[in-house]
This record gives sequence, C-alpha cells and structure tokens, in this order.
Amino acid sequence: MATLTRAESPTPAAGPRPKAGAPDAAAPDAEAAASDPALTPDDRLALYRFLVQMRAIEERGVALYKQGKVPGSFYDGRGQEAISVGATFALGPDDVVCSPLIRDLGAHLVRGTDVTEILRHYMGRQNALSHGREGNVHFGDRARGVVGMVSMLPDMMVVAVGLAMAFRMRGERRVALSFFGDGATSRGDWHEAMNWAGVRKEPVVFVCENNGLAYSTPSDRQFVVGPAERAAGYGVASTTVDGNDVEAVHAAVHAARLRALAGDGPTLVEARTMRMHGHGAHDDQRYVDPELLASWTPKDPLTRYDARLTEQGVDTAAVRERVAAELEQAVTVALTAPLPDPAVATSDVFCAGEPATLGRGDAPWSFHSPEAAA
Amino acid sequence: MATLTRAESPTPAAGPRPKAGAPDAAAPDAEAAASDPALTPDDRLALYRFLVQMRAIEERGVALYKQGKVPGSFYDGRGQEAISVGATFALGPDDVVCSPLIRDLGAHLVRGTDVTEILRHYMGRQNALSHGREGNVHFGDRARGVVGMVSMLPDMMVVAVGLAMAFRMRGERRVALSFFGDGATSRGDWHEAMNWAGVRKEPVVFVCENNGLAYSTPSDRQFVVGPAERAAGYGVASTTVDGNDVEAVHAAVHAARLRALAGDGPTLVEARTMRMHGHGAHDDQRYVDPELLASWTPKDPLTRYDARLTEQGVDTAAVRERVAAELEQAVTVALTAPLPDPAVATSDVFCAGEPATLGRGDAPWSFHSPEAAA
Amino acid sequence: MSTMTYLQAITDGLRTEMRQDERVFVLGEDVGAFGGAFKATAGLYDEFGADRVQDTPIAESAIIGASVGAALAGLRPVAEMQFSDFVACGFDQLVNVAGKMHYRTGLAVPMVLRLPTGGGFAGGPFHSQNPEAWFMHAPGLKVVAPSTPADAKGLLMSALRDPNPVCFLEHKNLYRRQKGEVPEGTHLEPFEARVVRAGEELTIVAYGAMVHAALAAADTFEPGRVEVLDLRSLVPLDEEAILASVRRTSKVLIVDEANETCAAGAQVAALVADRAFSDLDGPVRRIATPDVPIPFSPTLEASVLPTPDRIAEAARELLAY
Amino acid sequence: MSTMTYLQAITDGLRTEMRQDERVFVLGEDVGAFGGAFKATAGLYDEFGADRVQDTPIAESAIIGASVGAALAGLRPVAEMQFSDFVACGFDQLVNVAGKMHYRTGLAVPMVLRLPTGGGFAGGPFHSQNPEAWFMHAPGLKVVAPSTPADAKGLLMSALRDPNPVCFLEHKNLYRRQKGEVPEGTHLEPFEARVVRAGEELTIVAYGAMVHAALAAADTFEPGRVEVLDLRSLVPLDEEAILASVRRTSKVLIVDEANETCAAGAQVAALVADRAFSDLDGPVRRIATPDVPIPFSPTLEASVLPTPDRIAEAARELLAY
Ligand SMILES: Cc1ncc(C[n+]2csc(CCOP(=O)(O)OP(=O)(O)O)c2C)c(N)n1
Ligand SMILES: Cc1ncc(C[n+]2csc(CCOP(=O)(O)OP(=O)(O)O)c2C)c(N)n1
Ligand SMILES: [Mg+2]
Ligand SMILES: [Mg+2]
Repeated sequence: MATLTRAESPTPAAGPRPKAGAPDAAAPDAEAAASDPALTPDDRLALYRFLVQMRAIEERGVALYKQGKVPGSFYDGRGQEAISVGATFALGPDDVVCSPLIRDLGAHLVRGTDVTEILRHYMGRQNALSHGREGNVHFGDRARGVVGMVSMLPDMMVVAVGLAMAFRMRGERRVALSFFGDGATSRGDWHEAMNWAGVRKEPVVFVCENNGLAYSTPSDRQFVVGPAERAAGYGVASTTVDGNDVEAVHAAVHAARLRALAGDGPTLVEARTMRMHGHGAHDDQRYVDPELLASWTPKDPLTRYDARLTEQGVDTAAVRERVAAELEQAVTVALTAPLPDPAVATSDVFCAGEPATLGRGDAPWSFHSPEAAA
Repeated sequence: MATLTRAESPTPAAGPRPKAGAPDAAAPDAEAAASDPALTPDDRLALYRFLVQMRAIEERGVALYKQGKVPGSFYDGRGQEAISVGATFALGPDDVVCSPLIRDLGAHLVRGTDVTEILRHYMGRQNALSHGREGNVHFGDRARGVVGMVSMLPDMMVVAVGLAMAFRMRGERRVALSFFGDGATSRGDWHEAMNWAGVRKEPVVFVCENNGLAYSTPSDRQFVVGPAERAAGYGVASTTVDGNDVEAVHAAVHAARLRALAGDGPTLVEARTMRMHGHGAHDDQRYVDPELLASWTPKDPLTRYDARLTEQGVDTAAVRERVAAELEQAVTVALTAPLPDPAVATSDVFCAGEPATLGRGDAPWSFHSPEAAA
Repeated sequence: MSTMTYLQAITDGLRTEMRQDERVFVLGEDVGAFGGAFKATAGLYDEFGADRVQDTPIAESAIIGASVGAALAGLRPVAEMQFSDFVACGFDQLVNVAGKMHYRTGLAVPMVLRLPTGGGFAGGPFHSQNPEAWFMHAPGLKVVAPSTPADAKGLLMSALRDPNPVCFLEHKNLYRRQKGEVPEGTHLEPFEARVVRAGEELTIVAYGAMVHAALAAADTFEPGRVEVLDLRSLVPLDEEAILASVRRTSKVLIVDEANETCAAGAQVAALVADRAFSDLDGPVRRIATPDVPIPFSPTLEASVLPTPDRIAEAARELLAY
Repeated sequence: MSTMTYLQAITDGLRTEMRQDERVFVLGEDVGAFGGAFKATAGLYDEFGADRVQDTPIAESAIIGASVGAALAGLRPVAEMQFSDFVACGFDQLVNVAGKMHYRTGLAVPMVLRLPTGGGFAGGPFHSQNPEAWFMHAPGLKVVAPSTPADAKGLLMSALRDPNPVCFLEHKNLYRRQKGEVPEGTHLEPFEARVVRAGEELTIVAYGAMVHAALAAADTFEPGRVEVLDLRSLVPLDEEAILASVRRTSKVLIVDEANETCAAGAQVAALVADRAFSDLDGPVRRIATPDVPIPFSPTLEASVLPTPDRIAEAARELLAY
C-alpha cells in the first residue's frame, strides 16, 4: 500500500551535491537562533559570488543572443539580482522554488543548477534541464527542487500554494517560494493564490519584485494600492524591503520562512527595485525616463554589496575573476554541445513510469547547513 | 460616418413605459438634493410592493417547480429581497444593471420587466426575454437596460466595468450596477474587475450580497478578510449596510451612484444578509444551523418593512392582496403559453443586423423622476 | 460484484483508492460534508476527514493549479469542477500548466479532474456542456469518458493511478439512470475502446451518454448488423480499435453530444477518412449537437441533442447507401 | 494600393476604421505609446489618444470581459492578447460571456479579439500556439485567419464592422515576412475562402501561415495540378468552397499548423469525408503539428511544424494514389 510520507525528506537528488545542507527538520535550534539572521563571512562571499555570477551569465547571454547563438528571445534581471539571490539563499534544501521568473536566474544558481546546462538550454542545445523543449529562463531543475516557470503570469504562485498545501498536509517542515512581478498582481490567479494561501495558512513565501514596470506599463496603470498593502486583505503578512540590498531581502525571506514553518501562514515580501535593462534583449526601453534610470545606478545591488564587502576586507576582484573564468569555460563547453535529437520533440508528452520527485536544492547558508559552512 | 454619442441618451426602449423617469442628466439639481435621499411615501410603497412581489413570485416559482411546471432548477432569494430591490431602486433609467444574480429577482421587477414574461421564461415557454433558450434567473431585459447573468461567478462584474468604461469614455452620466455574492469574491475575475475599476475610476457600483454562504461552504473557508475591507486594496470605496433593510441598501447605493457620477470612481456596497432557503429548490440546507436561521427570522426584510410602513399608516395588506391577485393572473396567462418553436434552438447564435442597444429601465424613485412621483 | 448507479460507482472508486493510497485526496466546491453538488463525494468526508476531502473557495483556476502543485509534491489530487462548464475558468492552469509540465520539465502531474458534463435535464447554456474536445486539442492531457457504472469505477481508478493529468468526464445524465454490476475492490480499466454491440454492416462510434443512444438506435435493427464501439478514452484515442471495426463493417456513423465543429467526432471522422478510406463503402457520417449553446427549454434542448431516433435514421440511410 | 507588410496592413486597417468610426477603440497590454509587443498599434496612441488606445493591466479575463461590456454599450472594442497563448487566461469570458450573449439575451457583442498566433521563431511552448480550434468549438464566435497583407486589412475591417465577437488570428511569422499590395482606405473582405492557386488534381486546404507553405509545396508540381484553397475564415467555414474544390479535384490534403487532434483540419476532413465522399479518389490526408507543446529549439520546432517539403511529399503520394 502506498502511504503518505509524513515528515520524511523527499528522495535526495542523484549525483554529487557539494553544498547540500542538512534537512532543516533536523536543525530546529539553528533555525530558532537564525531569527537573528547573522550571516557569516562565507555566506556573504557566497551571496556576492551569486550576484556576480548572475550578472556575468546574463551579460554573456545577451551577447550570445546578439550573435545569434541564443535563439528566440533573451530576458535578464539586471539591477534585480539581489532579489532572487537573497530570497533563495534563505531556503532550506527541502524547500521548493516554484518558480523563478525571467529576472530570477539567481535562484537557479543558489540552488546549484549547473551553469553549462543553463547555457546549453539558452542555446537550444542538448541539455538535461529542458532537452531543448524550452528556452530562455523557462527551465527548472527537478533534482534541485526547482519547478520551471510557465509564461502565464503569475500562474506558478497558484502551483506553489498547492505544493505548500501538500507539505502542510504531510506535516513536513518545508516551504514553497514563489516569485512574481508587480504587473502580475493584476491577474486573477494572483488573487486566487493569495486568497487560498491566506484562508488555508499555507507555508508559502511570495516574493514580489516590484520594479514599477510591467513591460512598458508603469504601476499607476496597474494598481492603486501596492502589493504589500494588499496582502492584508487576504490575511497574508507582508513586509517591504530594499530589493537592491541582498542581505535585506535575505533577512525578510528568512523571517517569512520561519513564520511559514511555525504554521503562521504565508508572507508576501515586497522587494522594491528597478529594471535596469529593457523587458528583453530586443527592448531598448526608451519609454523609461533616463533620469529615473540614472537615479538607480548608484543603487546597483552588485556595486553596493561590493563596497560593503570590500570594506570588510573581502577581495571581491578575485571573486569576479573566478566567476568570469568559470563562465568562459562553461560557454566554451556549451558551444560545442550538439543540437537536440529531433526525436525528443515528440517524446515525453506523457509520463510513462513512476513520476520523478522533486529533489533537494543546495542551501549554502550556514545557518541551515552548519557542516557545509565548517 | 458613425460617431461616438456624447452625453446623449441611448435609444429609448419601445412600448409604453408607465414609470420611466427623466434621464438624470437633465435633473442634476434633483440629484444634488438627493444626497439626503429622503424617500417619499410613494417610494416607500413602491419599495414595499417590489419586496412583496419578489417574494410572491418566488414562492409561486418554487411551487410551480415542485409541480413540474418549471424545468431544470429553481433558485430564489428569500430573505435577501431588500438588496436587489433597494439597490436597483436607486438607479436612474439610463443606468445599466449587469447583472442581477440568482437572488436578485427584485432588480428585474424594479426595472419594469413584465412578470408574465418572467414566468413564461421560468417555465421554458415562448417568451420575449430568452425565447426559452435560457432558464431560471438567467434572463435580462435588453429593453430595460438589464444584462442577463451568466452562471460563471462573478464574470458579469467584469462586463459591468466595461459598460462603465464606455459611459465614462463618452462622457455620459450613467453608472453600471453589478451584484455579487460573498463566495464569488474568491474568483480571479472578482479581482480583475475590482482592480480595473479602481485603477480606471470607472463609474460602477458593486453590490455584495454577503449571506455568509457559498452553496454549502461558509465564509471562513472562502476568505479571511471581508469584501468591504478588501475594497481598500483596490482604491475602491466601500460601505457595509444591513442587507435586510431596504432603505439602508437604497441609501448606500444612492450615495455610491452619486459618487460614480461625480467621477470619484467605484464603490463596493456590502449588504449583510442571510439566505433563508437552500441554495436552490432542490437543497434543504440541512447544513445550516437551525438556530442561526431562527435568529434571522425576525430580521426578515418584508416583515420589518411591513411593520415600519404599517406604523406610517400604510395599508400593507392591500398591497399584498393586489400583488397576489396580479400574480395569479400572470401565472394563469403564462401557463397557457405555448412551448417555443424548435427553430429558435438553432437561430440567433450570431447577430445578423445592427446590434440592438440597451434601453432604459424604469426608475420609480421620485428623486429621479419628479414627474412620475407627482 | 454489486449493483450500483454510475454515480455510486464513482464514489466507490474514490473510496476504494483513498483507502489504499493515502496520497489520494479530493478537493472542490462543496465536496466536503455536503458531498458535492451531485453527491459524488458523499460519505468521504466522514471517513477521511477535512484534509483529504477539502471544500475549496470558488476558484477553479486555483483548484486546478493547487492540484498541480500537490501532484508535484507527490500527492494524487482529485479535483472536482462543480459542473464541467466551469472548467473554462481554470482553463489556463489546465492546458498551460498541467498539460505541458512533463514535456517541459520532466516532472509529472498525477491528478484527476472530475468533470460532470452533458445535457438533457434543462440545465441550459452553462450547465450542459461537453468540453472534451478542448482538452483533446491541448497536448499532455488524457481524456476519458465512461458510459457504464463498471467503467466509471474502472476508468476512474486507472486515472487515479496514471502519472498524468486525466480529465474524467462523468455524464450527469448517467449518474442515476445507469445502474449495473460493478466489481468490488480495485477495478482497473485500460484507456481503450470496447465493442459493446457486435455488428457486421455499420459501426457506430460513441462515448459517454451517447453510447446508450447508439445502443438504443442499434436495437432498432436486426441483431448483428450494427456494431457499437464505446471509445471510453479520447486521449489516448484507440485508433486501432476504430479502424479495425470500420474496416470490417465498411461504414461508420460517429455520434457526439458535443457541439459539432472540431468535436471528438471530427477527429474520429478525419482518422477514418484517412486511414480506412479504401475500406469505406459510404460517407463518414456524424451526428452531433449543432453549434449552439445548449438551450434550456426541454423542447429546444431535445431538438438539438442527438437522439436514438436521429441516430437510427442516419444509420438506416448509411446501411442503404 | 500601396505595398505593406502584413503587420502594417493590420495597423492600417485599425487606423482607417478608427478615423471613420469613433466607436472603435483599442485595448491591451502595452498597446499605447509603446505600440504593442509587435508594434501592431504603433502610432495609434499619438493619433487617437489614451482613451482610444488603452494600456491595460495584465488581466486577460478583464480585457475580454471589459470589451464585452464596452461592446454592449455600443462601442467597438479591439482587444489585443499580447500573444494568442494568453487567451487561455481569458477563455471563460470569451466562450461563456462573449460567445453566448446574443443567443441568450439578444444583445450583440461587436468586438474583435486580435490574437498573434503561431510558431517558427523559437517562441517555445507558450508563445507559439494556434488556438483557433478551441474557438471553433465554442458557439457564437467568428474566427478568421488572414494569410496576406491585403486580407489582413480586409478581414480586419470586416471584423470591425461585424456585430459579433470575432477572433482575429494574425500569424506572427507573417508580420514582417509577408509584403504585398494593400488597397487604401476602406477595404472589406468577406469571411469566405478563396482559391489562391488553381489546379485540377488535388486540393490543398490551408489558412494563415500554412497557405504559404502550401503554395511553396504546390510550386514543386507542374502548374495546374495542385489547387490551393485559403480558408481565410474558419467560422463561418466556407463549406461550399471546400466541397466545390474537392469535388472537382477528387483529392484533398488539409494542412494545419495547430496540434492535430480536433484541429480545424479535422473539421474540414470530416466535412469532406461526409459530403464529398462519392467524389473522392483517395484518402483525406492531413498534415498538422503532432500533439506536442511547441518546442523551443529551432531543430525541434522545425521537426514538428508542417513544412513545404512535408506537404509536397504528402501531395506527391496523394497524386500517385
Ligand atoms: C498572463 C500573461 N499575460 C501577458 C504576458 C506577457 N508579459 C510577459 S512579461 C510582462 C510584464 C510583466 O510585468 P511584471 O509582472 O511586473 O514583471 P517584470 O517583467 O517587471 O519583472 C508581460 C505583460 C504574460 N507573460 N502573461
Ligand atoms: C465560477 C463558478 N463556479 C461554481 C459555480 C457554482 N455555484 C453556483 S452558486 C455557487 C455559490 C455562490 O455563492 P455566493 O457567491 O456567495 O452567492 P449566493 O448563492 O450565496 O448568493 C456556486 C459555487 C458558479 N456558478 N460559478
Ligand atoms: Mg514589474
Ligand atoms: Mg453567499
């Protein structure tokens, strides 16, 4: 008889997982302590590295797109890197990200998804994430507890609520994390997700990336009252943070996660930010006031964090160099990847065997993985 | 060249309209005065008559349903009559009701829709409202500015927003009125309608019939925060009234209408009430606590209004008798109506000629129709 | 074996699997203590409790989307649309999220969407629809439509064990009218067609409630002339069973309660016209509901839904062709 | 006449009618100053202002539902889905509210829903769909799909004057690739099919982008052998034009970019197999995209979408039948 797995961890992902932490069900004390989420120097370094890595990959991605090596379209999260990185860094390995969106490459990096695979995926080559069936940031990494997004915004919030519901029903200490943009709040599914999560007190954390724009349309044509304020109408807790401060985002999501684990229900974390590039690589965003953009340049999440860490004596240049070198290596490898076998175009529409389960993601934060931080 | 009709009245409906008032664009002073919506004795009599009529028709409808004369299903609004009657009574003739729902027969009666036609419609006989293509309260009366509901809740709120948008774009002094139940607030379309109306400041009035139940499901499984409080999250004004007090509902909707006409945007009027019958005639609602029901019995909107008017010297028994006699007459006529010609089953899926426009409804309230009150 | 209605067989299938597999849970509007608008979940709440028999808000998109999430987490949700007509409100989650998940990400979505469908009881334009062709045109969804109590249980239990999203079309008009022997305990039926009346001269292809209309029509001919094939599953479509039957009889009449254009029947007709063309001795005939919303008035409704009479008449014409 | 792209012809059709009929207005995501994701509304905001060229919230259901309301009030809304794929998010308002309104209430819903459709540019599973069969299976919606710049304008202007909801499928892959002569000023095309290449031995039925693939395939045969029929309108479907062509040529190949099952092509095949059966000298063949989400990688996408080569091969087989 198949049984409901109560408080057990899901099947661990296959393959070597250098930084995977202990399941947090096993570390309640560390968590309690972490309500003051003091980050260690290693954590800071890791955060910085993910920020740099996200920016570097996306800059390279735009270039590859312009060279015709990336088909279709290309979207990036320039200026918003701190959100996906900071938020995902607050998760435990068994938590599920459902889903990172087009500005959220950092979430995939934090969870440990392989960069070469990501590049192959972007390029529509053979790859383990999507087999070429999907493109741009539309990928997930099943083995690392990341569910790939769909385009329809914000559908995946609803799915995250369903995941959280399952966690709660099974008594598991896990949360689901879902990202959404300010523009996506106008859609009915946003409401259905918020309402359901609120009425059921599901252990879910919603992270709003409020960059004031939905493609070309500014917030004042989208809503009158901001997302965080609206949360109250659903019995959902909310908090607003500086989305360009990676530690602030991390702290807010960390607190939200603990709240969810404590059975206190969902939280909406609104991260205020600015989209520094066009909607996609095709968009010069000339509709955005250059002065507004200029006013955000000093708030760049990388520059700011760089300054902070440099002050703390970190050799940030070394990090940047290492990331750059690793990336060039990955690009070189990815460019040699073959195109997918046309047979995969028509296979796997249906699942034939046992469903594959969601695996565990990397959780590099020391409070969740003391042994990894040692 | 076809032009946009600015501030003109829509085409008046054909046929004699005994109580149709002046278009309110012509009576701004009357309206201003009506911000203290003192009702005349005639108004009160009319309100009472509509309450009695709604109850009488629905009681007869249930009986006819049980006799097999009404096919399909039958829904009524017992205990909630004051809401549709009071709200619709506050409208001007050019305003549009989009749409009365299954508890809102009173809206149709106030607008002047013929009772015999309604009965024929219920019975699936030849009738001018639906030609037998629709059943139960799924009818509208185009000629009286009433758009029939669809089952999908609360889709018609969105449509009402579109109507209001058109009124605003053309500079017309008209509002759209839409009803919805507490349960319907969980659906995405509720959110999209509220958000759109709020962000565009459309001249629309939303009337929430909060009876604490969606079919068998109580409010605490539907939402954490009530509809009126939620309105603030959309920049939509709100007010909560005793839904069993026809004058209170009227006053609130009257104020909301003036607000909309003044360009101040939408209002949500939450009318608190209790559904005294099952969801439909098939439902014995044994899932409702009998004590709860009993506690609402003294609040019956008819009994209460009856007492009030009796105190004011009105011969309410005479009204009830007249309504009953008229109804029996209408039932007799309706029962002789032939079944529809099967040809109408397949005709009119598409509109062939010029679209028929929405006509003007009755607006018996003296403040809107001084001449009719005279 | 015990005798049950189609509706009881559905409840029995749910109950049987819920007892065996703790991952299976039910959610939908009023499915809890109330037992659902049609009482398909009657008694389950008492036996399995509020977590496994969940009343939801009126939110079809969330019902489907949350089911997807729960399925990804390893549960086996069975979501009910109060009437199949309301699936339009959750269409996006169904076709874009559930249907495409496995192909795109490798994750499976083992969920069942129960859809009370069909007309014939004065339900009108919003309580009588047959939406299956929409699902058939959306890759990644399985679609089944039982016609008998035994198949209702057997296909449902198979759906509950299928690792894919399955749209389970239960015809409201069969709920209480169809009674029959239903195997006790686990009963699994494959997603395949079945010949329910053998015949040599004409194949009538049908599914759901139309199987009974087709049988009634077949009964007006001498035994052995008209074959009735019950598709039972629309995705996967049992193409070989259809082709085998038509090749043998050389004539085909396809019956569909759904609106005619682009219906399941159109797909069957296209299949036959392509792959059994050389065996055909007459045109590929269809009977379906014309492209109109289903009217409320019983006389109007009866004039558009396929009836045994209309089917028999078309069969007669084809046999004489 | 002036030479325009398919995209420019759409803009021109909108502009022309907006100048003539103040009731016509445009709404959708980013359609205002930005001119829309594909620039179909470029310049209209400057000419007609914010009320008649409205940026909306990301709310497909409200875009469609509010358009219904505006249409009921006597305006002529033209709503844009940023990609046709997103119509699933507003499906209910389209099929249940817009499509059934006239039949149920006598009120008309004169609105146009512009839907950028189709694949061929690595758009992946959510930016490449062809949803027209869903609409065809929903009574009360008209469905048109132009293949040329002149038809894009002509069918659009006819749609703008139609008193019904019209789903206007504009194929993204034709936007900039198709150039042609387009009549200036008012240009109205009827919702009827047109023979775009005359032939005697085989009819290829196609619409939208597939017309060009069909023409390329037809070009590989001697002139006069292969006829290409451009449906242009799917609802109403020009049944007589289809039947007349097939009866003359006696063979038919139906091409569809949409997923195969229950597609428009299935309906055409069913029609032919029923009403032109006795004139057929070969099986009713179809080419369509298999039932898979449209994959992203160009090699994968090219392997599933119908191509001139695949069409020509099927045509060759049929001609030899
Ligand atoms: C339902 C839906 N409609 C339209 C789109 C097209 N679209 C893609 S991104 C976007 C803007 C999203 O804005 P927001 O949610 O604020 O996210 P941001 O791009 O600013 O991060 C739009 C309209 C979509 N993806 N989904
Ligand atoms: C979208 C949708 N889903 C389900 C239903 C079935 N249904 C009809 S009425 C009803 C309950 C509605 O509750 P509420 O909105 O509070 O209205 P009330 O009946 O209490 O007046 C339900 C679930 C529906 N009409 N529409
Ligand atoms: Mg944004
Ligand atoms: Mg209610």
